[in-house]
Amino acid sequence: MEKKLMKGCEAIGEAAICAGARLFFGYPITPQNEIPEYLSSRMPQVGGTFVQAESEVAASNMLYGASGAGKRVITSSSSPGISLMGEALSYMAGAELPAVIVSIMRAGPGLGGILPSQSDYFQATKGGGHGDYRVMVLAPETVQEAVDHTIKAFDYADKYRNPVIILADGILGQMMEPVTFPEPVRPEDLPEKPWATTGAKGRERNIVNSLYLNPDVLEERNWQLVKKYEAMREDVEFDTYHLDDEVDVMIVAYGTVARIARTAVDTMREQGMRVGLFRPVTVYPFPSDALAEAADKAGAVLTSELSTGQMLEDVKAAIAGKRPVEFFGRVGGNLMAPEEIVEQVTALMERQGRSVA
Amino acid sequence: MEKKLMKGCEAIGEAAICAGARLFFGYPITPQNEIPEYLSSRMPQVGGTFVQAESEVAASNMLYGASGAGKRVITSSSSPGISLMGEALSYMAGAELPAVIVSIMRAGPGLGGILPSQSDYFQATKGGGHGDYRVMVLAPETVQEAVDHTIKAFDYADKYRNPVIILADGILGQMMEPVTFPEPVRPEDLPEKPWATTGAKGRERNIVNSLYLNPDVLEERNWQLVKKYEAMREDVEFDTYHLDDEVDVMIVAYGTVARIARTAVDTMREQGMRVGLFRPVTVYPFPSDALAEAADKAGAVLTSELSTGQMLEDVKAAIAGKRPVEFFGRVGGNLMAPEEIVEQVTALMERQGRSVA
Amino acid sequence: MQSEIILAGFGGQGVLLIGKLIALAGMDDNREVTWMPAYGPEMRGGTCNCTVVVGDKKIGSPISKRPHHLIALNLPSLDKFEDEVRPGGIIVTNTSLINRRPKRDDIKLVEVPANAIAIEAGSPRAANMVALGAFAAASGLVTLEGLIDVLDKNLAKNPKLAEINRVAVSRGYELGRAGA
Amino acid sequence: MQSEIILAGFGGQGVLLIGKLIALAGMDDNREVTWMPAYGPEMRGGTCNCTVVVGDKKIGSPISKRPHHLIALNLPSLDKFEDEVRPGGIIVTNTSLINRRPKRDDIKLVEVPANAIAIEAGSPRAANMVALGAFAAASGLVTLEGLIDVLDKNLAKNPKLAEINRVAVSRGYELGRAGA
Repeated sequence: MEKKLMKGCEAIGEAAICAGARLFFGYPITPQNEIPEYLSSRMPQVGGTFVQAESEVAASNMLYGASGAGKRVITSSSSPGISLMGEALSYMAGAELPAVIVSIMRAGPGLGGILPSQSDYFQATKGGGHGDYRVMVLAPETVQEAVDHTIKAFDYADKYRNPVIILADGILGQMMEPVTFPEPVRPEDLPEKPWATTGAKGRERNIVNSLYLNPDVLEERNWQLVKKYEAMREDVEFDTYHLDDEVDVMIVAYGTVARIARTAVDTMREQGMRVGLFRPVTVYPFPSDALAEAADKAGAVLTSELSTGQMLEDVKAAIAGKRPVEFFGRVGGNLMAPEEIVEQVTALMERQGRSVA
Repeated sequence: MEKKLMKGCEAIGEAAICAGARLFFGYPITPQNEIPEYLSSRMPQVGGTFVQAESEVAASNMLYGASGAGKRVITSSSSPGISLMGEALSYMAGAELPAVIVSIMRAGPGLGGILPSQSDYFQATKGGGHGDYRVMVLAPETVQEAVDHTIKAFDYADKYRNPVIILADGILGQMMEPVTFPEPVRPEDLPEKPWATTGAKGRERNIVNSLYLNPDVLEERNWQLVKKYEAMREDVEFDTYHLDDEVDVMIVAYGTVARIARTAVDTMREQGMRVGLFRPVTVYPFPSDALAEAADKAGAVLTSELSTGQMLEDVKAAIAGKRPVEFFGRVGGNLMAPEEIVEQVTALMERQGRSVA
Repeated sequence: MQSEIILAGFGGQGVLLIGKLIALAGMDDNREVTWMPAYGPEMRGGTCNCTVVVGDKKIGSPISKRPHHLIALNLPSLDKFEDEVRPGGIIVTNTSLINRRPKRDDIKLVEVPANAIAIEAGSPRAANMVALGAFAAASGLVTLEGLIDVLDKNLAKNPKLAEINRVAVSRGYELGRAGA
Repeated sequence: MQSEIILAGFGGQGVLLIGKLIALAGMDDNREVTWMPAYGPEMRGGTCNCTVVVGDKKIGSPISKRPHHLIALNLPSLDKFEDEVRPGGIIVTNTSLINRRPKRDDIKLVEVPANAIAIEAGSPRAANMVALGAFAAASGLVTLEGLIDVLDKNLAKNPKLAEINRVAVSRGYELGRAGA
């Protein structure tokens, strides 16, 4: 397979094609415009359709409609735009429709800024929309992973009949790295979706809906959805770095921050410090069990994010008071340097009364 | 003060008038239509304005505009409608604009049903919109409290320059109970808002915005907002019932479920069971410290909600593994009967090896 | 002591109103009260009901799966709620529209030909008031004076209707007392 | 061993392109590479920069506050990044547009009149290629052949431009080797 040097955004676009998606609906917003830009020229080349909708609300409802018709569909946006998709996301989850949503986070709240951020973690993992729904959330840290996750996202979306979010930031979107793509799937070779509204010729009509006025029926559906969300645990993913043996501090970070933390770990390991990294790859389902297990071998935990402390809540929940969990965040579009993480870990070790080698 | 028998929705509407709000923007959705219905006739009587917007997106942005002009403003909606307000909520938090949003939860996800629910707890407390913002969330359980909370919500919104959500369900909205109202505030007697865009005659112009392209400036603002959210803890509210002495099981519930749980506690107390109730009144800020303290005197904790387990995460976080925390939820629009809570508590006590008197 | 009452009939029979009158009379009596209408899918098909709770301490659930009492203005209401009434409770049935007796023998039955009496009182629409009066007498939960007082306040602008309702609720009260 | 290089100039000078060529040559050499453009407010005011990282193991941060090397095509770029370069690193300056020497004396300085040489090579727009060649020679991070190879691949459709760039990068390479 040929290696290409590609921008994250464009690689995500190509990966969607590769996964057999032929429909993109979206509305422009920095810093993810390279995705619609790429697909606006690429979709027609493969017989697909690119629609710039009149708003993110419209784009997300087009997603609902096209998904209901059984097609692999994708949209992408950034923070304010994703907020406008909250209602449709809940509707898709309620109607059990597969769809892929690429959320390239920028600094908030409000208009905020256009620089990288991870402050839409709550929105993605706890549900920006209403109701008891969850979406699977994949958080790639490299362009290759962005490609792999996008392809997987379509598979997971179909497997679970549920929206899947790719959660990344402007760094991953703008960065170029070498990538390879698997053999593309032809849309016509994808498994059939017997539930889709494809024109009810010769069969019972299918209904795609999320309205259940009978509370007993809706309650039953709600608990079925919970079972589905729990089943997603079988696809939980995480990554560890220097966590085979006991460590004094375990850093927990995802996406871009995990990369920075890895550099910091290298620096500290060179200095003889016992430090490792736990990286959630799926942030919903969150790798709570694996994290709790890893924490058993750590003196303390440092959660580092580009937010004021969102994943932190899931980390604390997983560790359930068994280890001290501290936090280091940079926000507003600023990134932490590896050196800052080294400083934080050193300070934490000193507070814990551990000697810094 | 004269006692009136009023529906929750209408009482909330009257309370808004009482607090000096003269602007309502909204879009109809069951089961909260009695709020706009009431205010559509009541607002003109007090020289106010009622606008039925073309959508919830529009209504929430009208809220932003009118709040920026320094007025006390209110909207109300139910689950799908609140989802459509996520972007504007984040913008208001980012621009530090006060506003009151009444969220009368219905069963979800998607269209779901119109019956009572508490499944938008995450959306309200973790932020349905993007970015590191928080809104204060008050969860009344009686019509009188709905009145008091609505009035307080305007005060908190102004105090913190932040949106405040009244989080309730169709039971509270539809139920009638006796209420009294305090002396109404005249809008012209409210403290001035020196930051508002009221026409810059004879002063520097004010700017209401959430855009900060310089990451250092935005980061500084983000941390200032965090301080503000932390300061909200001084207004944290909760309620306890039969928790003065040690209990075998402490129930945690809010809103309508807290009422049902109180009936269950009465039943169990009559049977000699050592059971009490902890009711968060503000669900953001969440009364974590008080709850943790109360848990110290409890054998186990049962969280009960009309959701598949949302407040549960905050309860677990507060208790941090020190006590077993179990869950009992009903969803889809169904309520639990007090007898079901009794059953759940009894089973929990047996699992904990405590004798049921 | 807390009393939970379900009031049920078809839409237009005025069960929500008589529920509200009980709540108002209870409120005037300085008791705790809640009034909760069924809404949502239950409202469909023309049936209509509400739950009123009257008590001496803060009321928990405003709805009840085990009400103490039932006022059933039509047959589907009796069919739906009969089994839920607690033993010893009162069931008021409107015999003008209900052609069977409750199967329960552990309740106190108050049968009133509410529509017939309402017509005598001056309006067929006052059947709900007859049932209300009968329930008040049989339960002692609210007084006739209390009910007439809230009726007068609520219908101050329509003295003619107030008079019809006064007569209807009083006739119902007599029947309820006699049946007790 | 990992090298972090900041390439900076004003918009239109082609720093993003020469960054990409280093990354491509590194990739062809089976090394780990990242290319990261500055975006957002940094892009304003006509300055433009990117960070390229080339290494032998998985690359952490794709941006660097302590780059090993700097290629500065104009004065504001030198002003902005000079202090960040690690001791012992290379700073390539375009003396056609930069009228001062770096203040640092703990770095390896490679001065090239990039614009002048580019004009000689056939196009004033090839100044970036001259700087690229000089950097390659001074750092040894990528080979001249590797660069020419990726240039040819990238400009296969425009052989004339490819030729100009080949000349420019080669002239830069000679200068960089001489300066080393």
